Amino acid sequence: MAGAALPLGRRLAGWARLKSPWITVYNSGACNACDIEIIACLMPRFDIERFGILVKGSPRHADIMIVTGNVTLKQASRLRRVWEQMPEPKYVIALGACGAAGGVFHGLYHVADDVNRVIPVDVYVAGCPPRPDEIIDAVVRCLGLMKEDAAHGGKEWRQEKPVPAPETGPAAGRRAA
Amino acid sequence: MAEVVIPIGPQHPALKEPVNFRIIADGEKIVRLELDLSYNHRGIEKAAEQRNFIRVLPLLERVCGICSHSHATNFAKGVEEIMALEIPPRARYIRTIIAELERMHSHLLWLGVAAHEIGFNTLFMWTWRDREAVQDTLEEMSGNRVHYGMNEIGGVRRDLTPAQIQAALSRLPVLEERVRQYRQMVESEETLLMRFRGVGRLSKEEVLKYGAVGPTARASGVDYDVRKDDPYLAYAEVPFNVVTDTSGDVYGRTRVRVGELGESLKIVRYCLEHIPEGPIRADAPHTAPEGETLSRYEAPRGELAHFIRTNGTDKAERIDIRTPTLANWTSVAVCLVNQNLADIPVIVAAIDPCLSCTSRLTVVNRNDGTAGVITFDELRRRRDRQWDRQELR
Amino acid sequence: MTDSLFLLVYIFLFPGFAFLILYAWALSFLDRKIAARMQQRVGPPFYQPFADFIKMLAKEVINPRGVDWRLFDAIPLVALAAVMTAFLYIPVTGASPLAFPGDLVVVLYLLSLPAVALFLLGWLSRNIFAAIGGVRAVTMLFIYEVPFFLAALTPALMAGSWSISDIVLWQQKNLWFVFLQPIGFVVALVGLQAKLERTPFDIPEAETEVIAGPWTELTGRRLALMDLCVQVSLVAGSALIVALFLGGPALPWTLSPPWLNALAGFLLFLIKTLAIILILASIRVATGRIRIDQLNDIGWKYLAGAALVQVGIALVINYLWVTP
Amino acid sequence: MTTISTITERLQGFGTAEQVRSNRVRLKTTPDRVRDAITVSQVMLGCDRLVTISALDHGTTFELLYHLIGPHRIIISLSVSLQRDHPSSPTVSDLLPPAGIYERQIHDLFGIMFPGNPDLKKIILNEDWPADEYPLRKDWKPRPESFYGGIKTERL
Repeated sequence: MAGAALPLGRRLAGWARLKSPWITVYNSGACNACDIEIIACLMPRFDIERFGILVKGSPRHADIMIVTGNVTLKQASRLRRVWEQMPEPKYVIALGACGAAGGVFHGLYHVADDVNRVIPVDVYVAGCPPRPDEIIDAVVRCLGLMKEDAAHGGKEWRQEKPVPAPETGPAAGRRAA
Repeated sequence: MAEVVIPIGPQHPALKEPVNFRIIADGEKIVRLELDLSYNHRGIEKAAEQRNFIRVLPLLERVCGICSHSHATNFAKGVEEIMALEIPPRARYIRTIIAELERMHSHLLWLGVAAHEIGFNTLFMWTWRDREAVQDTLEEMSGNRVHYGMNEIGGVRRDLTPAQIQAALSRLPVLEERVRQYRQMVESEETLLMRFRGVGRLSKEEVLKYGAVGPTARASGVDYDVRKDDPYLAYAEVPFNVVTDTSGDVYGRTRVRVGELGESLKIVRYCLEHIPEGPIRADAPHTAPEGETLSRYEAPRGELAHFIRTNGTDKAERIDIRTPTLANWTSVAVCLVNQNLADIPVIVAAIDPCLSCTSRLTVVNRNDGTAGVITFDELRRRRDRQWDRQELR
Repeated sequence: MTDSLFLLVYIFLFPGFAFLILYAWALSFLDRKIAARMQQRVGPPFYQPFADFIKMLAKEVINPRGVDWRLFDAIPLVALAAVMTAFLYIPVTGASPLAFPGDLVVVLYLLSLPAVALFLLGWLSRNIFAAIGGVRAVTMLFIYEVPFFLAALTPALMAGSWSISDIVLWQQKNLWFVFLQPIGFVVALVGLQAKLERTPFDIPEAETEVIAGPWTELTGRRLALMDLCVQVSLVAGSALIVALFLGGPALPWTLSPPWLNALAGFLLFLIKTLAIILILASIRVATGRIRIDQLNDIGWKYLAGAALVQVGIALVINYLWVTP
Repeated sequence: MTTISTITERLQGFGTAEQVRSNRVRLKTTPDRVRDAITVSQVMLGCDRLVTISALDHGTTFELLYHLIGPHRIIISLSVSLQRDHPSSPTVSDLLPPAGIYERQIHDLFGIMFPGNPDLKKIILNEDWPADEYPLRKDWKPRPESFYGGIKTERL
């Protein structure tokens, strides 16, 4: 295990990261179902706080962003920007069939289908919508990724090619300026 | 005094779904409000014209995750009406049971979210705990927690076994007890009353003028309820009351919803006990004759209207969806004016906005507070980046 | 020599900074756990506040555009330092060695610094939500500070001293102030809840209204320090109330070896602060958030009124019973 | 007492009215008479509430349907046919405030003008959605060289 060679500070930080993943939810045009299932995770039955997971309103405080649903064209640039506001190290979970490929909305004129077109996705979750236990499982898998990344010293080892920023239109360009 | 423009959304903790308000506030008072709901526009209506009825049903179910059964049932009901197809009584009862369970889960969800909006997380947790019991029942009956997939043209896809009916009936007493508790809690909890009473008041005349629907309208004493007005499914045979309130504020809307929880429980119990035997689906043709219908349905949030025009093929010529939230936005813009900044989440939540429903199509609406007349100003270039924006003027 | 060594140990190890931070984490864990149990949830594991703190320290620090990053770095530190200093004057095992006549005023002043720090952070963030949250924080400060000060004033009036350690000594000789001044105790508890910005007074950081208020733009170590500051305030505030109203760590009789006396006092301190936390957590769980104008009403009409009545009663008791 | 037959009778003056369902009357009228028909429905027939405005594309014409309902729970559907080139119909948002919302969305998706509506700006679609493209028209296809919503995807 490469972790043993790391200095104590890094190991401590790695441990803390696994024990306190804070998530923020971004609805990029979903039908709500994924969102209510995420909220259902907070409930007494599932209670994700026992894993140290908190849902935070500000992306500045979050470690993991859960993107629910297909990305509508209007949300694409906003999603990218909110993602850029998150501090490193950050991870993205795309929820549901829509997050993976657009689901039933695949091919509609106002939908960009895959979340990965806009921001790099670390974990996909299947289901329409995924059950709360599957969402928790996805966060745990994401924690596994974090652990491996910490051992490799970064996320680059599992990325074949970096995800390019989406080509933005004239209006989006104006806004950014 | 300087007015501050506060952009809320598209991503904001008070909103579980994307929407953008620009609140123009003077101190903590709201002067004006501008709305943009287009973030969820996916183009479902266009897609619904290009897919056949069988494929449209799951698509419409995913218009909204909370009232999925409403959209699918309403569409199936409309197409069946055009086809002049009578669905078997058992199918009607099963649809009614699912519909009322959906109303219960939606109202419990709303109660929790409204409590969360005022920071009352304990009530939030408790209602959602009880919502799980409803979800379990739905899951047992349909196999899914959220998108039930129960409907097809001509009936339902799954039958209820006696064991399922027994299991559902055994869960009802606990829920009835809890609903009684919630009613007590809503009427006596001090901070809840402080935040809900007198907030976002709409008079009966305003409700009629601005066309609010559902619990928002019923809280002001307007007893529009499609289940009674134009009975569909099994509602003509089931005894139930339309719950109304006279206060017209958020507190009234809360009481109406809690009251409807009790009525829904009664309906579910009646339907489970009186469900007729027989087949669960009728043979439906693949194509519908030329025709049109305005299919209406009382969704948890209010009256849902589908205008369906068919042209003799297996696809619809046009499906126009008018969701309850869209009808309610006009009244929200009215009752937000002159309210406190801190009350925005409560008032907006009080209509139970379902934005993914609404913004298949998008609306910006703005209100001139003093005159009380809706005027549409120029839509300025939106500033969407909420995080580092502050505008004084 | 031994004296300065003792002081160093007192300030940095026990019951100073090291103990304070550990106890702050423990209390904030308990707070969350109690709330979770009341909401029928399991709640976080015991190391949660510590893990959160370490994780936030290790996160990237983002400087929002146009923000003075030096100030942004300094303010959380100042707020944390103020609260930690305040704790040093509060008796934990026995009278504080740093005590001086009038340290109550210093403690009260230092404890109100975090609210000012939050206001500055919100104002500097160049973010509309942070600015609104900051303004709300400072508005609230004006509302709850008066009743809180008045409530803290009454024990001092009766004990005839502005030193917290003296107040504790007075209670050791006579009677706990919670029995003499129940109204003041309640006002102080409510004031503390508002000071710590917990429900129903979490108006500046109301998630559904202003995202995270002044906290919105904080990242990495700034967030960690500010979070720690609030947790330490929780300890310092409840310790202050314990000292003022519940007799602090003082025992009614003196045990023979001094260390045993100190240990017993320390245990008493732990038990009493835990009781305060239990009350505060229950208030947090059982209420919703009120609006700032409603807080204004409550604060000035009822809290300040009750505190004034308490001061009056204290003066009468003083005249009839204490002075002669 | 307003019954379905009195409504049908009363509306005959504005075009051909017929009862299409037990609780629905359908009136075929023209754009210049639609405001009068709505006023009559509101004032004399008690239909003070707008359910929705539906728009349809028939290829050569557009059709607008105003669905009104009142305390008697009878729906009046006023159907208006519009020419495809320069489709326009006078606004009813001053008579029925909720109509403002529906008119705006129909304007965005079908390109139908509502003269008199004080603000018919682009609202449903993104700010950079190309002008003169109305996605719900039957003949609309996305053009690959256009930007839709600030993003260009290879599919479009």
